[in-house]
Amino acid sequence: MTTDTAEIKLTPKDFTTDQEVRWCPGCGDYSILKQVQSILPETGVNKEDIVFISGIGCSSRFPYYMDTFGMHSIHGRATAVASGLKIARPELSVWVITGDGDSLSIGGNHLIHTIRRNFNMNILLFNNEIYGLTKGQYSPTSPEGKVTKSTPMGSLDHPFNPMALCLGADATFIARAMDRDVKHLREVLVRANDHIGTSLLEIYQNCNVFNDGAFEIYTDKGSKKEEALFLEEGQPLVFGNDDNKGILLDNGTPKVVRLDDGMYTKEDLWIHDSSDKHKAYLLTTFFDNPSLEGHMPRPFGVFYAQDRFRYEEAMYQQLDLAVERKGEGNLDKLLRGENTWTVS
Amino acid sequence: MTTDTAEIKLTPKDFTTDQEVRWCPGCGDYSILKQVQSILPETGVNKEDIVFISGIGCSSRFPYYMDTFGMHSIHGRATAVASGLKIARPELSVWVITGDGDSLSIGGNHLIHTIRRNFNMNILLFNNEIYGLTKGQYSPTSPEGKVTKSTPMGSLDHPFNPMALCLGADATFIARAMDRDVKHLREVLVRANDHIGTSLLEIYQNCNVFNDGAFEIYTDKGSKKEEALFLEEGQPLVFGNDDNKGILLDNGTPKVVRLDDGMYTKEDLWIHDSSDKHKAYLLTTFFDNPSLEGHMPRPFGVFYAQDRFRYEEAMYQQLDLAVERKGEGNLDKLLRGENTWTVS
Amino acid sequence: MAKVVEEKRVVTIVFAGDSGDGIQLTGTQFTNTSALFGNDVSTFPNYPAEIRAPQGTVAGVSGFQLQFGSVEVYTAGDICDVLVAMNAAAFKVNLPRLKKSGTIIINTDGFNAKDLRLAGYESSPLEDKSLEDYRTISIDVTKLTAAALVDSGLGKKEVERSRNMFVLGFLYYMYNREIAPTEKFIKEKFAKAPHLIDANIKVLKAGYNFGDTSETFTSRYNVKAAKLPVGTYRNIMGNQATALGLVAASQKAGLDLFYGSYPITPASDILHELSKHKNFGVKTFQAEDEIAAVCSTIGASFGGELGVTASSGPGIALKGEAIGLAVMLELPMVVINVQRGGPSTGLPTKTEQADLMQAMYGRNGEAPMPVISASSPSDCFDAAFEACRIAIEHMTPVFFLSDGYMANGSEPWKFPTTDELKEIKVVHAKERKQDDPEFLPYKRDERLVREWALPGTKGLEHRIGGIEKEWDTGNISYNPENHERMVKVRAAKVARIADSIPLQTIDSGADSGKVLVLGWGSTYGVIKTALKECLEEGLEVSHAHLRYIEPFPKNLGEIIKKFDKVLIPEMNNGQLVKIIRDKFLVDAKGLNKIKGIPFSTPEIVLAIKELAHA
Amino acid sequence: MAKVVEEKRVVTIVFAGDSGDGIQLTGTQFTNTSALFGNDVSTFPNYPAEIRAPQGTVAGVSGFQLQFGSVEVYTAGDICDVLVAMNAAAFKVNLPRLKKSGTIIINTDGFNAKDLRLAGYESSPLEDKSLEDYRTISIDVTKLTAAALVDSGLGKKEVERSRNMFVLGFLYYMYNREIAPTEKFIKEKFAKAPHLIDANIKVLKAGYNFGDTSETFTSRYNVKAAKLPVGTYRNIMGNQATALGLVAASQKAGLDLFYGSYPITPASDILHELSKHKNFGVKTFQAEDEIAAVCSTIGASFGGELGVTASSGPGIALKGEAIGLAVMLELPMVVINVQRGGPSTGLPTKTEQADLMQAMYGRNGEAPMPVISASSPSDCFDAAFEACRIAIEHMTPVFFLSDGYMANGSEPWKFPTTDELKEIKVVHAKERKQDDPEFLPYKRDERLVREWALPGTKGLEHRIGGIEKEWDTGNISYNPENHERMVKVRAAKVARIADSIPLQTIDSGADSGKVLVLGWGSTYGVIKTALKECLEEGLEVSHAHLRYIEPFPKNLGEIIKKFDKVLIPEMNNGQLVKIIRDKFLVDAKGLNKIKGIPFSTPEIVLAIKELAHA
Ligand SMILES: Cc1ncc(C[n+]2csc(CCOP(=O)(O)OP(=O)(O)O)c2C)c(N)n1
Ligand SMILES: Cc1ncc(C[n+]2csc(CCOP(=O)(O)OP(=O)(O)O)c2C)c(N)n1
Ligand code: SF4
Ligand code: SF4
Ligand SMILES: [Mg+2]
Ligand SMILES: [Mg+2]
Repeated sequence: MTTDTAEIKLTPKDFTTDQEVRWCPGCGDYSILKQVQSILPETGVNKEDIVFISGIGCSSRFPYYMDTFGMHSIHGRATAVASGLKIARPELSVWVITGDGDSLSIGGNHLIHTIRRNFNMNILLFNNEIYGLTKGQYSPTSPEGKVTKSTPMGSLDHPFNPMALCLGADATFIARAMDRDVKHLREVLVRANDHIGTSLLEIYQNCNVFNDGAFEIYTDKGSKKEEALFLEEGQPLVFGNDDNKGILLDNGTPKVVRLDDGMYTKEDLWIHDSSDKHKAYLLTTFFDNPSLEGHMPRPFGVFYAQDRFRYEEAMYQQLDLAVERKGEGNLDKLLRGENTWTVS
Repeated sequence: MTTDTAEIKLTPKDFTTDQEVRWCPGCGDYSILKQVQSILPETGVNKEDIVFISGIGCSSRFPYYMDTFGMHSIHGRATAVASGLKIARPELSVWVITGDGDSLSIGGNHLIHTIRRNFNMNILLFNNEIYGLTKGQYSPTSPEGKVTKSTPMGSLDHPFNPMALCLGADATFIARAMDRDVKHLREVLVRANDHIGTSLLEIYQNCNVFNDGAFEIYTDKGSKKEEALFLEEGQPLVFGNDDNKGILLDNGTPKVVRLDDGMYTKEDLWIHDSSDKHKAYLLTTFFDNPSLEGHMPRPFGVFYAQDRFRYEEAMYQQLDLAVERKGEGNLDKLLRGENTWTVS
Repeated sequence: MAKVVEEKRVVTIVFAGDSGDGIQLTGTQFTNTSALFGNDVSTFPNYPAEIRAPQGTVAGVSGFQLQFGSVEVYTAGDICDVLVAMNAAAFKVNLPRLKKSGTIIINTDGFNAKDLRLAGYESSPLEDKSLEDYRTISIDVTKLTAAALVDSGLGKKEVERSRNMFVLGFLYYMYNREIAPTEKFIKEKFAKAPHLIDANIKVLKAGYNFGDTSETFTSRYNVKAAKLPVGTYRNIMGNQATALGLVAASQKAGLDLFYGSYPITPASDILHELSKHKNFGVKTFQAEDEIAAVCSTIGASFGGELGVTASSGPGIALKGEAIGLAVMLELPMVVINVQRGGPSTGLPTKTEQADLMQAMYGRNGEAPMPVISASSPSDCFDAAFEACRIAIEHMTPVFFLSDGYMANGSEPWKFPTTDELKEIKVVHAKERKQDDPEFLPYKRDERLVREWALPGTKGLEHRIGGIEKEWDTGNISYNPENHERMVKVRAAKVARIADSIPLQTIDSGADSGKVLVLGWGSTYGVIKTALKECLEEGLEVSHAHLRYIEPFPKNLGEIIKKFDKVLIPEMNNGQLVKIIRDKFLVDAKGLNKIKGIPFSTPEIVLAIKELAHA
Repeated sequence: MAKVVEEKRVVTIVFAGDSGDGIQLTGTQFTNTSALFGNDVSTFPNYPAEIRAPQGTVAGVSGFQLQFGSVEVYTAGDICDVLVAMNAAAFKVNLPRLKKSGTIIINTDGFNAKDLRLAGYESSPLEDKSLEDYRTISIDVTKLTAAALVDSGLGKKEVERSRNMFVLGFLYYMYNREIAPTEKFIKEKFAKAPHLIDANIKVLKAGYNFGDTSETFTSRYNVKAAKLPVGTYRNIMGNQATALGLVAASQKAGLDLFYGSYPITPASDILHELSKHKNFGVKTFQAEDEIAAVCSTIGASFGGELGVTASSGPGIALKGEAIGLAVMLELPMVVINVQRGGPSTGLPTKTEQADLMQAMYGRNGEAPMPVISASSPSDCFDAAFEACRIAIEHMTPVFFLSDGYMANGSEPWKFPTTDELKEIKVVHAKERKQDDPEFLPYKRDERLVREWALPGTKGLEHRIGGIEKEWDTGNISYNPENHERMVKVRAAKVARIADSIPLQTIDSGADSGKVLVLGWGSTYGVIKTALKECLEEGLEVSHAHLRYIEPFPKNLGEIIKKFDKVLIPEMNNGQLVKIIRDKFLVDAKGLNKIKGIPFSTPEIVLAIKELAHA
């Protein structure tokens, strides 16, 4: 790791490679790429100390477009590769780029294990509710009944709720953002990066070729205010056109109330507190099918953030302790062992 | 499937094979085997319609001791094998036997996917918080700091909370039991079997060779009443010596109260309702290290049970619908296709 | 304008454009129409790995090559007669394929400054002297399409999307083809968007009429119907043929088909095709990964269905452990590998034959299983069917090898009727009554095959698993002698399949001679074509093509011995050649091409001559 | 009672009892003591797959065979001189290993009615005439142990657990051994339970004294120290030697060792051993499965550590896809396969050599990598070290093959000093300044090796991945010529390793002759022993043993050509033999044993003779 810190200030351009970006025109991946390139200079980390690891999928091409160290590994295994890298080189800034298929289908196991071990890395899960690269099969986040190439009569799978799954795996940081709200995306990216531990950021990403409009309801001006709930630390849960709705906890149960009929004011509402796991759980349950009457709005922002020991830090503590106890390893002593005899 | 129902009543003995049981003397697996053999006759299912599928591990030897159909598959994959079997033969009674390593380490992904798809099968997860068969390495349920063969200085992994993980994967039935309370185990086994959908039953199982006493606090007469909380449908959450403690919900937050100092009575307590997912979530959070001051008791029984469509049923509905729409498949028509020409 | 009509025996056209230009569809339509007309056809789609690779660039070029003729054709052609180039990049990539004096049909709108820059041209190649060697037909397709749709009310994007129909119409005119089949296709495709039906047909006709009226060229071509063997034909792609082969096998065996798979290029289309045939009782299960795909398939096989799982190289690697389990369980299962360029992720959309050794040996321990290979798109049907037959009748997992070339390529197929298909005999262990002798799950018949004992059958309760099994009983056994006996019997069981498969035949050439060209897989067509040329020149060369790689047909050794030399062309770095050398101790030579694209005829011819004269 | 002391050159003892009887410990102690005394030793532990298989049954028998001598011994012995049988089942299983007139030491308490029934005896074999051929020493070990501990206050269970010490003491007397090393061991083992120290030592001494005082036998035996090459020795087990080899390589290379693994028999002990050496900077990561194990290792290698992953066959199958990635990435990594009986779960606690083809070909596409094999417990050190050296110096994943026999077996090891170990040269790409030429991650040196470019190094930012890479730049490339070039260069890089490895030598016998016995892996000792016998008889036979299987030493072909016949003994159904036949077109013959147990000397001798006289 370069220690020389008197760096020239980097710009997003410094993170751009000479490789042509090969996503379909209009793909949501572009916007995410841009935001990541734009926040990195602000992190103050040197280019050479940043590594992007991805699996396979449209989204997983990402590292090729980042002028940092990078590995486009194999399908589903980015988190496992990143885990080893983080153990080897805890000082590096490690980012995992993965898709809903990559991380939740084939890579589901590595994801939940990485999360429980809480390596200090950022996982950006590009959720487009479809397999993009293989041309449009349903994914574990596709809704029930989804008609895709592999499910002409509709998908039979009850989908994962990624926030709930990760919380169930004892995540220390879970958050959601979307490709089309770039300001919010930037903010959440910065928070994910600031979190020490595994940050799991799900980003709703439009695949305009195979699943166009999957998240339109949250990104479209006409419906966004009613359907998307933006979580702000210490602020009440407010949403709706003209911020006319809020959510309060009625004896522990979330309830949507109106703020414009004089019954309730913002003071009555649930105040967002990302350190409260129980509230985070409740937020993960806001996952109804938006076509259902009386459904909850979908939350965006940081659901939960908790400080817990990182696997790699604990490992280095053990390594130090071992040296403290036994002294630096002496190879000759090790080879010789305890019981020898001599033939002369 | 045999349709002949005028069966002679089966007994536990009918489910015993001629294979010698090869667990260590004193292993908790014996007790579980016995209870399973004892409840099966009551299910009324014919022997030949029952299939036990396991992975690899001490626990996974189970099928060899059951005189039903069985497969001792490969490590971590029992749920995947069972999924295919269930699709092929939905009428069979399918049981998956798995260990904490088998299902939560190598098999974690198949477990959570099986759970979300909600195949109608029973998964018995023998949790001994250790790898038994490979002679004593830590598992994903071993507590932090656990000294094992592979972690002489203590494990660095933050363990899974299996109930929380499975709930996060949208399980429709989660429950916990233990090898040493056979009456309770029987009851929960029966409920797991009665549930239509994937029943996930975690069974605390003592590995007296590599992890003796891991659950002693819950099974030992001296501590059981204080440490184990038995969930009974429609009943208040009561525990403690002389049932002198209870748990109530204080504005949504669980709180332990005394019942013997006149402050609270049973009427004030949280009434167990396994159809309430939110309460089930709270129960999964009762997972503190029992050596901590003020920790919650560990719940046993059925945390949660919900009715949701089963993958295999939905598939057969589609198959029927396809026939309804297109008629029974006609191979000649299929081979001929739409556009043909003739050379003569 | 009236045009002269020239007769042609065979024509090779390559359609090329941007990935978004609908090239694959255009090519497929031309192919189907030609096939329906009675030509023999053979195709080679060649597209980038990206969904929409960067527009206008060389990397984004999508190509579809097609050979059609009034004689039998076995490859998509080596050198093209006609190049259709929708833009500068497509032109650049494909010009090398065009024969001198060939025809280039150019969409001039794809050669503006930006297109040229993206394609890496300094100046326009259209103004280049190098074009003098070719006949160039320049058309501003974009403008003409827009003109045809001026009243359609369609947006610019939609208009641009139908440009391919203009080109197609133009070529239909040029090659004297009917547009009716494509009209029908358009009507079905856009059934839910009638305005697009009208628009596309309008453009198709505009293209056709443009050919008729424009002065750009003077002759039309006629390629007569081919004298294929008498019968009724359809056009078929390899993956589709594979899917139909599986359905056919399940129907002939009277079993439901269970297809457990995880999407991967180029195997996914089998999943897509099968998922349409639920009315045949076909159950497709898109699993969470390849391991779950194969394991669920094993579960379904245990349950009594025809279990099939498919993937491509990397996914097959993941299945290795479970395939080993299937070997132990001795349950029927077909594992399909639609091979693509490797190693690792490799070249996902390109073809290769480099997973043969993986099929043979990619498992721990001694885990022999039959390996079957198809040799052309339509042959995928027969090979897939045969793989199923062997799996079921011999109670074993079977590898079926296809590859990207034949999977995506197409050709006319003289499809069989149900009655013409081989029977597949399913033997289920019978219910046991109280006093019947004990059921022995690993008791074998004279072919060393055990019985398939289905859950739900009274008295057959038994346990199987991956630990070594005791002879007959199937119980766990650590006995040393038993292990050796079981290892040997599993090998012998596979070896004995040789008793029930046809002897190897010579495809062309004499029974003995100087050079035997021994091939497998999708090199069939090109080897056959090369042989024709060599035989016409009087070379003493023959061609044998393997369907059965494990076990080999019993007479393969004899055949090989009758030739001085053996040449083994493979799209890999030499794999079958290793097996042949080991088995028969002959100094077989490999001819290896590892470029993600098929051999050309001259490459094979040259190698044959070199070896013949060495 | 004074006993006659007889001299013996070599003795083979098999300790056998129930899995709970502490047999492995007893055997290990006797081995270590004998080794410390100066004997050459070789061991073969053989235990059931179950943790505690059913007590008293044949399936539950645990055995530990040991050959020790005043001459060099290369195997654990074929036929035993002494059988120690703690119960009837152990007696039953092991009697066939005992030579006629051999000695049986019997714990009579293990032959009661229940024991006999569990072992499947109708009547006690002790009263059988068949025992007349042997010398039987019957001892009621249980009773005598209990008597020794009568005042210890220990419970019945604890008393029974120390019975093995009685037997050990007895044998120490019989073979004239010191009990001091075991006393020391007991003190360390029970450091936290002092009452057990006393008890165990008491019983050990009781056993020794019982030998001295009892009338049960009349002669003691003396096995002098062996004339091993001059030097300092320790006793070592294969897995332990492997672990030390890895640590040594990491130290010599100046890199931290990263060991990513998932437990599996018989590889887990490497993980256990390595996890003790954290003070060497060794990072052991018990991953969630084998795929995460290998992928985390790739991540660590990318980060600049010496990445090693290990498993046994089924786990290796799961790693195949990721190993292919490592081939593409051209990063150093060592993949260890401690082979066990296959296929599938197979015989987890038994030995086999059936994963060679998997190591060679168990990946999709053309994915060549070096394959290195060890040949004995102590040789695991050198082979593991060499595997690391090749991985690092040639920037490639390397397969290192061990097996259950050598992994659990032990022998004296003349361990090296740090200085005696080869250097391992690590070449890291250098930091790039502004005006330095662009960094090309896939630029190669004359050995075709690329540079290792570590994250954190300024100016080296680059991307690698599993899709085919462009020559030099490492960018994604779908170019056909480039692909072929890259496939060939990856193969050539591995082939060129032959330039840096030693030539093949003949281990025993002349440089040419009638029969070459070509071996690999743990068959080394038994082949060497067989050769000795054959050479003494004047047979024209030689033995060469392969460390390098891919690539072969450059002179292997020449060596082979100098012999009329080649015999390849393998504990599989014929794998190396395939490669040799393919490469050299010689009619090499396989000698195959697939029983989960090693060859015996007579088996090899017989095959040599048959081939020599064929
Ligand atoms: C082992 C393996 N299996 C399957 C594939 C094929 N494959 C590539 S990407 C992908 C899924 C892509 O979906 P997702 O992860 O959601 O990414 P997206 O393309 O939508 O960004 C699949 C199935 C592969 N490359 N490797
Ligand atoms: C692919 C593979 N990896 C590893 C193993 C070795 N192995 C067998 S069982 C087991 C873990 C056993 O632990 P658990 O599932 O908790 O079962 P238990 O023995 O404790 O009942 C392992 C790692 C294997 N058989 N196959
Ligand atoms: S297929 Fe979808 S996800 Fe992939 S690049 Fe195109 S728009 Fe983006
Ligand atoms: S090792 Fe543990 S889990 Fe395995 S059989 Fe023995 S006691 Fe039971
Ligand atoms: Mg996706
Ligand atoms: Mg366990």
